[in-house]
Amino acid sequence: MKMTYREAIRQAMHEALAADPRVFLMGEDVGRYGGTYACSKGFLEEFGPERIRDTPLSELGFVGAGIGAALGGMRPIVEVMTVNFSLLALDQIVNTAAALRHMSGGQFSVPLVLRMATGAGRQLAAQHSHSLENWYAHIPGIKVLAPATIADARGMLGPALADPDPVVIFEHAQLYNMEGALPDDWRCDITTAAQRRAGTDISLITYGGSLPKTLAAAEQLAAEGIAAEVIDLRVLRPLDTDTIAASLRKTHKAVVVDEGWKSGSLAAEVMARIVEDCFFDLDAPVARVCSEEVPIPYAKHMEEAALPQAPKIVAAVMMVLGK
Amino acid sequence: MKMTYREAIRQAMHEALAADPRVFLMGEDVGRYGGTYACSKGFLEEFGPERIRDTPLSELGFVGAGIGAALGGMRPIVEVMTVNFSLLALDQIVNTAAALRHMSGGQFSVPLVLRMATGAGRQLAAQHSHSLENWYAHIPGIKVLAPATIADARGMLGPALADPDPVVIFEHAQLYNMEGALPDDWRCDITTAAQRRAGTDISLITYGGSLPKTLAAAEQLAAEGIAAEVIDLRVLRPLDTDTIAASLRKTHKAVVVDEGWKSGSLAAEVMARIVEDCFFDLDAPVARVCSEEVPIPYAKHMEEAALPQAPKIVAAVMMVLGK
Amino acid sequence: MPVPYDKAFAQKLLADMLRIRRMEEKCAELYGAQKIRGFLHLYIGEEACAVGALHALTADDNIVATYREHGHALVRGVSMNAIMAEMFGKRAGCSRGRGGSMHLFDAATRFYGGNAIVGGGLPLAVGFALADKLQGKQRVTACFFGEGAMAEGAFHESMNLAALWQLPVLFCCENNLYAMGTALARSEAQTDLCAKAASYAVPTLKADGMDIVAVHEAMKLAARHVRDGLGPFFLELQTYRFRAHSMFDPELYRDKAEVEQWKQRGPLHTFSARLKAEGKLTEEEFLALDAKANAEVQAAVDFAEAAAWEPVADLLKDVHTP
Amino acid sequence: MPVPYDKAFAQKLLADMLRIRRMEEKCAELYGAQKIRGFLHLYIGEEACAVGALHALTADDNIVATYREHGHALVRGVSMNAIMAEMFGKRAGCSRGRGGSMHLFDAATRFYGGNAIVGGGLPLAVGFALADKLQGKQRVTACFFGEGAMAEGAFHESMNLAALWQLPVLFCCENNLYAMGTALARSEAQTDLCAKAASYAVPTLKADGMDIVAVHEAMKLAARHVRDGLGPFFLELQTYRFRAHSMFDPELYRDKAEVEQWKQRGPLHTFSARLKAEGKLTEEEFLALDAKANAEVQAAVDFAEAAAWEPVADLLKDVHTP
Ligand SMILES: Cc1ncc(C[n+]2csc(CCOP(=O)(O)OP(=O)(O)O)c2C)c(N)n1
Ligand SMILES: Cc1ncc(C[n+]2csc(CCOP(=O)(O)OP(=O)(O)O)c2C)c(N)n1
Ligand SMILES: [Mg+2]
Ligand SMILES: [Mg+2]
Repeated sequence: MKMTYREAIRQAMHEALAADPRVFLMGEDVGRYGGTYACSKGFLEEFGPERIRDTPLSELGFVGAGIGAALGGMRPIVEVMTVNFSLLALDQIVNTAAALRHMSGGQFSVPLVLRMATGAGRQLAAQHSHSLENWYAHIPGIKVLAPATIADARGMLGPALADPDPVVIFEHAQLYNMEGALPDDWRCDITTAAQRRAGTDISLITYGGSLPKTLAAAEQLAAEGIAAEVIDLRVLRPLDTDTIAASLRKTHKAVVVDEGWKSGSLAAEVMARIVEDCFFDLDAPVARVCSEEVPIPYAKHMEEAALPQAPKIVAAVMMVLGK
Repeated sequence: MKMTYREAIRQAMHEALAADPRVFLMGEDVGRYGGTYACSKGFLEEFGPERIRDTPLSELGFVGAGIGAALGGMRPIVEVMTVNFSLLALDQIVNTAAALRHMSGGQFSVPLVLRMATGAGRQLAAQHSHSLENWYAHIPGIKVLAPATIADARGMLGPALADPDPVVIFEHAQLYNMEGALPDDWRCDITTAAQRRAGTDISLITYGGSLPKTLAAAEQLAAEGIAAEVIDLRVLRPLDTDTIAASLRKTHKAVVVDEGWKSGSLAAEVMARIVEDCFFDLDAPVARVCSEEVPIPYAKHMEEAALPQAPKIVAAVMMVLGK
Repeated sequence: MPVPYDKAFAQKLLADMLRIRRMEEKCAELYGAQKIRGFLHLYIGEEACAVGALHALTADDNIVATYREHGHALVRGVSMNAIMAEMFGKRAGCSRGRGGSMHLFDAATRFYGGNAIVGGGLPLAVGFALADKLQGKQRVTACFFGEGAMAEGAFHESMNLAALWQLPVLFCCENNLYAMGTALARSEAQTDLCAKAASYAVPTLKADGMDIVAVHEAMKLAARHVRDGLGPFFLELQTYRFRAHSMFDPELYRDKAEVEQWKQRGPLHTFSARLKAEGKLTEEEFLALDAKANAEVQAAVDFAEAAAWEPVADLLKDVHTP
Repeated sequence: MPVPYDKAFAQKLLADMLRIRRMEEKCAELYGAQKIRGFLHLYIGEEACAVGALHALTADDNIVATYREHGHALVRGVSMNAIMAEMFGKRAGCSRGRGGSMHLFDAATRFYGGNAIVGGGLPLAVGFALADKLQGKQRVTACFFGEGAMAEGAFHESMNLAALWQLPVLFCCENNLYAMGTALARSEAQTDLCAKAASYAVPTLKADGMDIVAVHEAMKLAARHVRDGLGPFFLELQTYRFRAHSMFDPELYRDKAEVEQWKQRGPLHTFSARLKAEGKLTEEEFLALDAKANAEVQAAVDFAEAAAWEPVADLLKDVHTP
């Protein structure tokens, strides 16, 4: 069945809301507006305002309320419109959601799902284009997911809601309109990375909105006779180092692609894991393609220059291969 | 002259306040209380309540006000008691302080200095023990400093205030009571890393509160005939990759020590830089000693186990050296 | 009540509203043509607020606004050319193409954005006022924000700081009844925004934001209070946006009838009707003003079209001060 | 006004205040002896608040507190052994030694901490109440916080959410006049906290937090309102801490004389004097209660001393749910 990423997210939420009365959706404009990215269109009419709860502009407050509601027996899906606004809620996420179980000596779990759009590419400029996945991936006590395919958009929410601990789902804003076939076996785990393309010459490791660009680069490389393997991390915390290492043991070379700014990126963490686990398998330095270290500019050509793009990935591969 | 790290910070602020009427200090309990870490004791009496400004508990508000005051011609030193509470202010730091110059096309600079205590080790448990330096080091548009010596505590504030852009200074809470001699030449730059101990067998790269532990480890290693070089990053953004590379070209091996949680740590970034710049100089995989991936526990033995310690550093060195 | 202004000033107010309206109508068109991208938040319907308010300030005052700030920038004195070029993403834009519609900035007119985080401008305004107070300057910092922002913690902390320290901030809430699709009553337990603001021990005033005279008079009073060193002031302008929140908004949350009703009170036609009735405007004069606005818009579009792109090599420029 | 309680209940209130007082005096001593480390925020002087308030709630209600929560935990029913062991960092502690003084938690008594970020507990309380409302439970969630927290954005957002959604939250502000070294008048433009809270369209009440009868009666009223489904309530308890903010505080910001004046109104001696005057307490009974409290404290210390340390091998336990 063909559908958009948006529709896959919508179906996943619909299924959860229909199946479990403890599940409810809360966030800015999830109800009457239909969701900023239209992921909850029609839900208000179907599930009512108690379960499809429009919130005031109060990110800290309603994320914290989601944590409390989770502790109180519900299974909230809290939508923070975008990662940009989640900065206002980080205290509740880091200091309460992630820490509570541990600091209470294991008494309380926080079964909260936080969804947020992430990423740049739509000319929304410096304050609306962040990719802070690595900040979240740094926090013990939460799990961090990045669905990059229709199947993962459809499949990840279920296990996230079933998880007794907080799960953060990053939906890349440029993927919502992506269309593709939903496979029959869309059900998935939220623990492993996935090979999206097999190859033997080099491993391209990426996630989220950079997956389509990386696949495009792999396609171009194939035309030049280079067989790139593409690994989609899918789960950003905890990282599935085994899948990365297995790929590296085959290809002995890697380029990491990550829309985060280069310094302190998730790409750096992947490189560190490779150094720790596969140093002696490496035939060349691992390279990374990240965003340039600049607040994302508005102008289209400048924004494009700031972000990872297929040609940059191809160039990085060529450099690693010494071509 | 012998003095504490606290006293060095105090003298640096005192000098700045006395020298420049545009400088003022603002934060929770900087005035009547004398500063949470007593860094501004006596300032209120000397400089008055306009320039030593106690704020309400409003981290987002007063950090934002500091940005506005900087734009308005002042040179604010804003003290956010600890990095833990700075989570509440991140939006203003990331979306305004760091982005403003760029998103206004270069019209406005934000000459703001943000000081905050960081780190664990005093049994303050999960919500009061963060080391989020790498989050800050990820943000283009700001500079990030980590004074780890008496000289840097004394010397870094001046150039930070002279910098036209936002500078964040992390003072490790365990260092305030550290005593040492203030060298005559305490004036320093805020651009380079520093070699704190010369050695030829391995480079230990660290910063902030982990420096004393790393130096202790180097001392123990020396007793076993291993000459470890210790590099203090000092400046966490932008990283001085040259100094790191120069050390690696000599030692060919490295251990990075960082109190941040391992995944997504600044240590990962340092490892990535080493891979990018010195891959062919490496004789062994780079290792890292970071905090365990757990909210910091209260109990002393558990907290100690969670944090980097000299014996762990020594063990990591032995592993890298294959001993 | 007759319009208490002479013909010249009255027509100036009308002209500025027309300039905003025509500029934004063109922006909407250019958005369709993909000349302008990203988010575009139109101010159409709310023009009396920016025009009435900003004409009550002096050139030395500071302005802090939101992402719905084209009108404020223009009335403040940023050239339409520079605004349009900014929306095109050109180097000649007032933020050199780095900011776009949501981030208009202009040092020359003390126009400090262009802030796209809801509530994000408020702490900044407090800081400007603090700097002025510390430097003994008699300046007003006017901070514009929507009623939606009042639910944010940033509003609370900023109001308290300004009131506690008696800072010269003029908080100007443009209450257009919706925050995206969220009606005021679904975002605030206390929908009387002045009552809410008064709880910080700050004087408040409400004015009809569709009536430029009411706005201007209220703003004069508010600015005088602030400039006289009497501390912050909270002004609520009751207004309405005629268009969608942004170009992506399907407007499911409000009735067409409600929009039509508000359009009856549109600031342009009501004010020009009043001026005509009072003999301060003829139809010819109106048409001339409108033609002038349209010509300015066309010139701005031509300017923006012709303007150069910033070279990609400059990407990393202005992350730091050179 | 005579104490409106029978002898047994009156003595129970007194006994609980004594238990807190003696426990905390011992904690201060143990801090000096380095048995307890980290931050230790004593409640001494404020005991009437927790005791009066918590006795107005039922076992099914939720409690959310701050880092100054030893008293609340104890009165709520967490055993002194478990509290003391927690402060020692032992495995038998109510948070298994992971939390320490600032993070007492107890699922059995619905005691949800132990939150050390000022204002951090408030959104959580809103969430509990939301869950209860969604599940049709008639439960009160009582959230304790200091007056300093009221300057935080978290307070504002939480009050608004609770009021907007008419949630069963009882906001209980322990106004001890200082936030660390910052006096109320230097943190709030509006120092009448009830006036501030009322701006969210929430009913409010002030009570003398040094008078346990006043506290208990006010809390009963507040709890009834919330339990009856009439929405949130804001209760201000006017109190004072006799000790330093934490063990690091040199107390430069207040006069010794001020502290001495407040001590005159100390909840323990004023309440026991009242009971004695009314014939509800004899000196012998008082001494017996005190002895009992001291014995409980000694037993708790012995328990904590003897308790085992958690093995370091368990460090990573309970980061995630197994
Ligand atoms: C902190 C934050 N949260 C959410 C958004 C997304 N957003 C942009 S505008 C808006 C509505 C703001 O409404 P209001 O303050 O009333 O201003 P208006 O758009 O009506 O002028 C929202 C939710 C944002 N930009 N910032
Ligand atoms: C967000 C945050 N900022 C600062 C602190 C440091 N701090 C701990 S307690 C405190 C004072 C709080 O005062 P109040 O809310 O009145 O409670 P009290 O201590 O008087 O009971 C401060 C500033 C903190 N824990 N959290
Ligand atoms: Mg609005
Ligand atoms: Mg207090």
